[in-house]
This record gives sequence, C-alpha cells and structure tokens, in this order.
Amino acid sequence: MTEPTATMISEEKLYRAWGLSESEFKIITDEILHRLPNYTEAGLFSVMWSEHCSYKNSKNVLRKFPNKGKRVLAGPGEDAGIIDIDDNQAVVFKAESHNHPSAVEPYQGAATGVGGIIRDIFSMGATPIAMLNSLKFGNIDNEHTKYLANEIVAGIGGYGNCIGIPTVGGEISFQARYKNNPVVNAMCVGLINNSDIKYGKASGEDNLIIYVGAKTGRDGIHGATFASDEFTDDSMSQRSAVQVGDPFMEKLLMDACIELVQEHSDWIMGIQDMGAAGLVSSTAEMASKAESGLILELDQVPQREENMTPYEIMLSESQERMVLCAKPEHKDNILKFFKDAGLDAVVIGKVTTDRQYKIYQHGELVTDIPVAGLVDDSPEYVRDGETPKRLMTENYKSQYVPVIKSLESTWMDMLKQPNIASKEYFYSTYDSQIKANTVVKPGSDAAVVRVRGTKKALAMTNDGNSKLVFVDPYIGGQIAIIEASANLIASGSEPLGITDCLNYGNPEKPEIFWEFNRSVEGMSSVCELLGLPVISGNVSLYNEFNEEAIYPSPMIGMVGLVKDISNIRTQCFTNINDAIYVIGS
Amino acid sequence: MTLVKVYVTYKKSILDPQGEAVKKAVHGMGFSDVHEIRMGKYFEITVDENSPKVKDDIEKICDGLLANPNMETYRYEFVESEAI
Amino acid sequence: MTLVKVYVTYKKSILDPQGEAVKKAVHGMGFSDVHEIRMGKYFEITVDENSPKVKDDIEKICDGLLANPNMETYRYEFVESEAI
Amino acid sequence: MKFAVIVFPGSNCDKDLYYAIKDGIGTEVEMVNFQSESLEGFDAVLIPGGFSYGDYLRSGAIAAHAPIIPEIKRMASEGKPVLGICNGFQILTEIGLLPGALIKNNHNRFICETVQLVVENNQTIFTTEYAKDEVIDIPVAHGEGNYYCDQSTLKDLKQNNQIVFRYEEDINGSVDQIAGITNKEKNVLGMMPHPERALEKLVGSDDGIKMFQSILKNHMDRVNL
Ligand SMILES: Nc1ncnc2c1ncn2[C@@H]1O[C@H](COP(=O)(O)OP(=O)(O)O)[C@@H](O)[C@H]1O
Repeated sequence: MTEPTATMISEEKLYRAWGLSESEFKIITDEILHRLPNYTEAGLFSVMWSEHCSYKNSKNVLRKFPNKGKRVLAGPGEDAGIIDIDDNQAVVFKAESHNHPSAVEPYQGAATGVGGIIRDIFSMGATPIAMLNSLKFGNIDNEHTKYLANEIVAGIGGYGNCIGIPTVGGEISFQARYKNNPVVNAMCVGLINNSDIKYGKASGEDNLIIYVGAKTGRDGIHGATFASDEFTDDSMSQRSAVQVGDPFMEKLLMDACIELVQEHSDWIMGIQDMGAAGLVSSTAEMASKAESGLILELDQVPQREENMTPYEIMLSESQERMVLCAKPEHKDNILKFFKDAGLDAVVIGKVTTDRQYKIYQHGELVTDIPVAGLVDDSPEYVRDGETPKRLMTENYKSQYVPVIKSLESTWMDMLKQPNIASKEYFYSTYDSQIKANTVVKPGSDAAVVRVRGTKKALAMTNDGNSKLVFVDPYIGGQIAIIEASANLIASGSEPLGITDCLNYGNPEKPEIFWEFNRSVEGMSSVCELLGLPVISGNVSLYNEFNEEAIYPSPMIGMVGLVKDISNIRTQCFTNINDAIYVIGS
Repeated sequence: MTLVKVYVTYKKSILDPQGEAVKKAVHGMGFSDVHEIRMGKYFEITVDENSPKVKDDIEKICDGLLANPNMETYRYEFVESEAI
Repeated sequence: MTLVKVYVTYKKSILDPQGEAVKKAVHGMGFSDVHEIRMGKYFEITVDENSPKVKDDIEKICDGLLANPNMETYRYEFVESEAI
Repeated sequence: MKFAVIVFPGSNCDKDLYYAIKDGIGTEVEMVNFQSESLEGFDAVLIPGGFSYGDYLRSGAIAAHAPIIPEIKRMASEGKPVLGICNGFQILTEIGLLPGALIKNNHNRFICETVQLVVENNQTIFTTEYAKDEVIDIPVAHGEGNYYCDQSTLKDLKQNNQIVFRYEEDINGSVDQIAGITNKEKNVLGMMPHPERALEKLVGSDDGIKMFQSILKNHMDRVNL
C-alpha cells in the first residue's frame, strides 16, 4: 500500500476516519504546522488528540477533583500518583480501564490491561505490591456473558499470577447494560523509597533516548483511537487492534527497571512506559514535560515485522516496552545491564533543545512538528450537559417500597442474587498470597497488605455502584467515595487518597455528559469534605454498543494507611458472645 | 465415527511469546539452525456421523470457540474413519 | 528453508481437562454430535537447511523439550521447502 | 548451614523463600542465578515457585535446560537436601529427579487458597519436626498442580514411603491426592503447596516454619555427629 499524500489527506478528509474533526485538522494546518501534515504526522496528531491521550472532553471536568494534600508527592500528570506514608516511604497507585480491548478479545484484552497498569507503577521506580480490579458484566444468565466473564477473569489472573503480584481485591457486578460493553478496570499499588522516585522526562541536550523490551509489531495500531470510538456491530469485526500480552517479558522488564532505579539512579534522567499510542505518546510526553525536542531514528527501533512504515512503528501498541532518557556516558553500562537481564535495549534517538519532534527513517526526515502542538495544544471541549429525561418523570422520583412477605425467603432470594452472592469462584483464581504480605485477603471490606520490615500496612479497595449513579449521579458519586472510605476505616486504616476510572458513554451526548459531570461533582464534594486528594486516574468514554450507553460507572480506588498492624480488623464476626453495635443514624 | 484435526495458529502479525521462548531454549540447546518457531493449538475432534452437516458444524465451532478471528486463523482436515 | 510441523498430544490414558472443557462448551453450543475433543500443541519450526541431520535434530528437540515422555507423545512431518 | 535459592527468569517466589530462611529460621541464604555453574559451598538447594519462562510450553520444561541444572543434580546425588516448591516441583520432575509429572488441574482453573495437608511421612529430613498424620494449613497457588504418574510408579512411591504430603481433600485431581513426594533416597522433596507463605499467623498460618526448621535441625545433627 502506498500512503496517501498530504493533499489527499486534506482534500478527501481522510483524517476523519482517524477521529480528527475538521476544526481540529484546521488547527493543525493553520495554527501549528502552517502547512499540511503528511500521512505519518496526521496519524500522530490523530492518536495524540484522541480522547484517550488528550482528555479533550474530560479535562475541564477532572479539574473539579481536589488533588493536593500535605502527603501528596505527585498527582495527576505522571504515570501514577504518589503519597507519602512516613519513614521516607511512599505508596504509588493508579487505575486503568481496558473495556474495549476486553470486549473484542477478553483474555488478552484483560491481560494487557493488567500489564499496562503494572508498567505505570514500576515506571515511577516503585515496586508493585498488589493489584485490584473492578469488573462489570451483563447478566450472568447467557453464554456470551459467561464466556466474557470467564475469559476476562482468566486473563487478569493469567497475567498477575505469572508476573507474581498478588491480586488482593476488587469488585464484580452484573447488569444487562454491560452485556456487549464490559467494564474492566485494573488498579496497581506500589511501594517506593522517596529518594528513588523517577519521572517521565526527556531532558538535557544530547541525552539519549533508549528503547527497552519487546520488539515492535503491527499489533494494536490505532488502539488508542479505537478505545475512544463507540462500538457498533461493524467494528466488532475490525480485529486488528488486538495485542497479546507477554507477562514473562514484563517480569524481566519490571525487575530490571526497578533494579536500575534503585542501584543506578544516576544513569537515567527519566523513564516512561509505552502504553496507549506507544512510541509517540511516551516520547512526546517525555519531551513536553522537559520542554525539549527530540530526534528519533526509526531504523534503530527493534521490529518484529518487515517493512514497517513510520506510521506503524510510531503508533504500534506492542506491549512490554519502556523508554528511558539517559546520559551518554552511561550508554554502555545501560545496554549491558539490560542485556544481562535478557532484554533488548537500543539507543533510538536523542534530546534536542529546539522543541521540535523529528523522526527519521532510512535517512529521510518523515516528521517535523512542534512537541507542544502534539501534546499540549490539543483542543479542550466544554460540552453542554442536559438532565436526562428519565430523572424528570414523576414515576422516577417516587420511592420504590419493597413488599416483604417472608423475611426468610426474601433473605435467601437476596443471597442468590449474582450481585450479592460470594465472588469466590472468580477471585480464588487469583494468586492473592504471593509475597506473603497479604494480611486480609479477598472477601472482606478492603484488602490489607503489610509493609515488610515495618509495623505499617496498606489497606485498599475498589468501589462504585453504578446503579446508584444512574439513579442520581451526584448522590451516587458521593456514595462511591463514602463507601470506599468506610471500607478502609472499617479495616483499621486512615484513607490517604484516591485513584479512579471514569467509565461513561459518549460525552458528545448532552445527557451522558451531564451524568459524567454531575457524578464527578458529587465525588469531589465528598473528597473536599474528607480531605482526600485524587492523585491519578483514567477516563474511558464512548462505552456504547449500538447507541446504548453503559450506566455511568465511576470506579473509586482508595488506599489507606494502617499505622500499626495490630489494629487491623476484618468484617467477620470473630468470637461467640461478642456484642454487636450499630454506629451512626 | 469421523476424526477431524483442527490447527489453530496466531496470525502472522501477532506476537507469539511462547514460540519465542521455545526458540530461545532450542538455540540454548545448541540447535542454531532453527530459524523460527511458532506455537499453536491442535485439536482432535471425534464426531458421530460424517454427514454433510459436519463440515459446517466444524467451521461454526472453530469460528465461535476454538479460534478468535481477531488474532488467530485455523485450518482443519478430515481423517477417514478407517484410519482411527 | 524447511518447515517442520510437530504435534504433541497427551497419552491416551491421561485426562485432558482442557479438551473436556472445550467439549462441554461445544455441547453447550448445541453440537451434540461431537463425541470427544482432545487438545494438544502444534509447532511450526522453520529450519535453515534440509540436511540429513535435521531429522535427528528435530527428534532431539522433541524428546528433550517439546514433549514430556511421561505424559505426552509427538509426531512430526516435513513440508517441502517449495510449499512454504 | 547455607541455603541456595535458585532464581530462574520468571521465578517469583524466590524472595519469599529467601525471607523464610533469613528471617524465618535465621540462617544463611543466598540467591543463585540460573546461569551460575557452581553450587560450591552450599548445603541445601531451594527451587522456588513462580512461572519460570512464563510457564510457556509446559511448566518447568524450559528451565530444565538451564546451566545450573547439572549442579542441582550433583547436590542431589551427594545426598544434600533439595527442595522444589510449586514450579520448583515441576522442574524437579522435568529433570528427572522426581518421578511423574504435573499437569493442568482437573477443573482447568488456577486455584489460590489455604488447604489442609496431611503429613504422611515425618521421617524425612524435611518433616521430622511434624508429627505423623499431623494436619497442617498451607497455601496453594497453581494451575498445573495435578500430580500424575502411572500405576507402577505409584506402587513404588507407596512402597518406599515417598509420599510425604497428601491433600486432605481432593483439590486438583492429583493421583492419590498427592501434594508432595521425595525421591527414593528421600533427600529431594517436591511439593505444590507453599510452606514459605505460612511462616506467620499474621498472614494466615505458621505451619510451614517446621519444614525449614526440620532441614536446619537435621543438617546440624549430622554435622555435630
Ligand atoms: N479520572 C481521573 N482522575 C484523576 N486523574 C486522572 C484521571 N484520568 C486521568 N488522570 C491523570 O491524567 C494523567 C494522564 O493519564 P493517562 O493518559 O491515562 O496516562 P497513561 O497514558 O499512562 O494511561 C495521569 O496522571 C492520570 O493519573
């Protein structure tokens, strides 16, 4: 295939198939480049300006979250947020959604979601200590849902068990709305010594850009824009965005990166994972943060397939890859270090000061665009919201009062509800005990993992009842935060902060945007009240199948500090004759 | 009885981590002539009758269950009942 | 270049839980004619030269790595280089 | 006494074992890379759980070709204690130090839970601190822990008292509910459950500590003879 020319892209509006609007294309040509972008450049803009990478529809809503606090060491903007837990130690955590990939290939979609969130944690220099996940499926009475649920759970376990991080908690629920659009959110928690913290920065003229890990293939190209696209039956057969996870490779990569940060911190300026939108997003963001420019030599990028174009190499979402920025004098040390760890590491470029993003292939300059244009100048939309009609009907406002004939049979019926019944069938397939630090295992309010060598432990939970948010986004959002903090307090910890995954439908629809905005306002109000910062998170919009949106589904991931492990409590009644109290009104 | 053999392999563009790991091990054992190893799944399916419907059924089973068309391709062959 | 196809299967006496699970799923899909499903592994090995040594090498690779003789058997076939 | 914990690419219970020796029984221990070709100076070998080489192909199959393997075999033939846990057990069967094989759980699912084990043989260097038939709580975490061997091997195992641990309840389809076996000489033990995860009541159970104490005590007794 020969690539369309810049004129064709512009005249035939080919960019629209990549998700760029006409006005966005106009900004690129008139305000940023002052010329037409070529095929590669247009591709780079289309992924970098997708909702997934640029948050163009959600930025102004996310600003409502408080994100400061006296313990906060790093907040939104980094791979993961960081909170101080005393003794020169900190906890690092983030959550990530992988809804669309999991709908298309449930095992690999869920597995690569887990792989991605783990990379976000160790790319800060932290050691991952625990994982959680929040899953929402259709009603469990049909074969397709059973298939999705079994494969997604197997994919999460397959990756986490293999890499050796305990999966200690999460939530699973079933509602018809999620039948074709499951929600798969994964959260990872890591520990770090404050002095080891690393950021994803490409700074210092002539410092090297080093690529580490798996080779680049044609898998997952356009995954990022794919994730921001609504589903139709048609795109179900668009099958190329699938990636296969390689947890073995990631284990090598994780161990090596952590050792590098802990033992050879002086060799590197910055480190970042390649996630959505692969090489372009990681390197451009690193340059943007350091206000520098970059030159990349694509011939040096390790490739698994032949004749890959610049577009394909830059946009590939092959998994298990990292980017480092390093000082030239340590080049040989670094390459040898990774070779000894069984990993490929190569120099693919260097840092410049002109703030331009330049890419060469076969000696030819194929891209030359301002870093800021790519990363920071993406448009920001303030969408209009509109109260959903369902919330205004009289019927809706009246309270449903259940009629209970027999307490006993109602009780039994409730226990049989998939949403209430034990989820052990699923979580018993996760290794929750590896590392021998899990004090409270799945099944209680919150999981608790001790910090080895100290009296401390960390409590963690995932919560979000989307039905309540659907009924009243503001109050539902408030309840999500309250529930998560109640879980943490009940297990003997003090809540420290929050990560989230905000899963909604198409934000261009006013009613959906209203749900999104109101629920964030609800959550924020309680965060302010309780003094809880939101230090990281992820937004997943366009969760629709044939125009029907999922319920508004914010997922709250919260971490709390247990100062003394002897204070840990579980939700079980423990001793005969203990008194039972009800606290509150 | 009819025996159907089904072979499922990743599409060429998809990473095959198992095949890669096996190849490295084979090289480590000293067989440097080995150029590439791809690993797939192999099914032996015994079916009651060799009706004309069988071929159709096998394809449905492959498409719907044994292979995920997102990343895999399959091929199958029938083995004469005598041969079983 | 020579292509060698290797098939590894559990010995008959060994329960194949994956095959069983697939069979159940196939029955669940309504294909009640399916009698048995056994699942195995399938390898495509590309070798540089078709020397007489190749056959020997492949057997060594199978015995030493690809199949565990305690529970598995294997068979292999060569595909003419033209066919690749 | 000095223990070696062998680290293969993909081992992930190596640190847990390291802590079990260092903190659990306060004894000297060192991590040894799979590429090392010498176990000189060590008195016992521990092969940890995890997913060596991702468990790709077959659990333990690729690790069986690592450079360290001949040294592990040497230690075994000299009568030194060799303990393989979970993936370590799978590796020991792959290299032929233990009979049989570990195949997929009969229910086809990975399981992680704390199960009850019965100590069938407390006369090995790994189990003297336990009572015969003692029931202990030890976590399991595996997808391929279904122990398989043919009938004549099973007969041998029974005759020679090589079955050391049985599951109180059938959890994965293992022949005779076998959870751990030794070689004929009883100095090589392979087991699927994880005693290194059961060293403190805080994380659920401390029933695993006696295994490491047994190894240490039997070594010291021999040295002091
Ligand atoms: N809903 C949210 N709440 C708080 N922070 C968020 C949210 N969504 C995204 N962020 C933050 O914005 C930054 C960019 O996130 P993202 O693009 O998801 O990173 P990555 O590409 O590594 O997934 C991160 O620091 C993330 O924590």
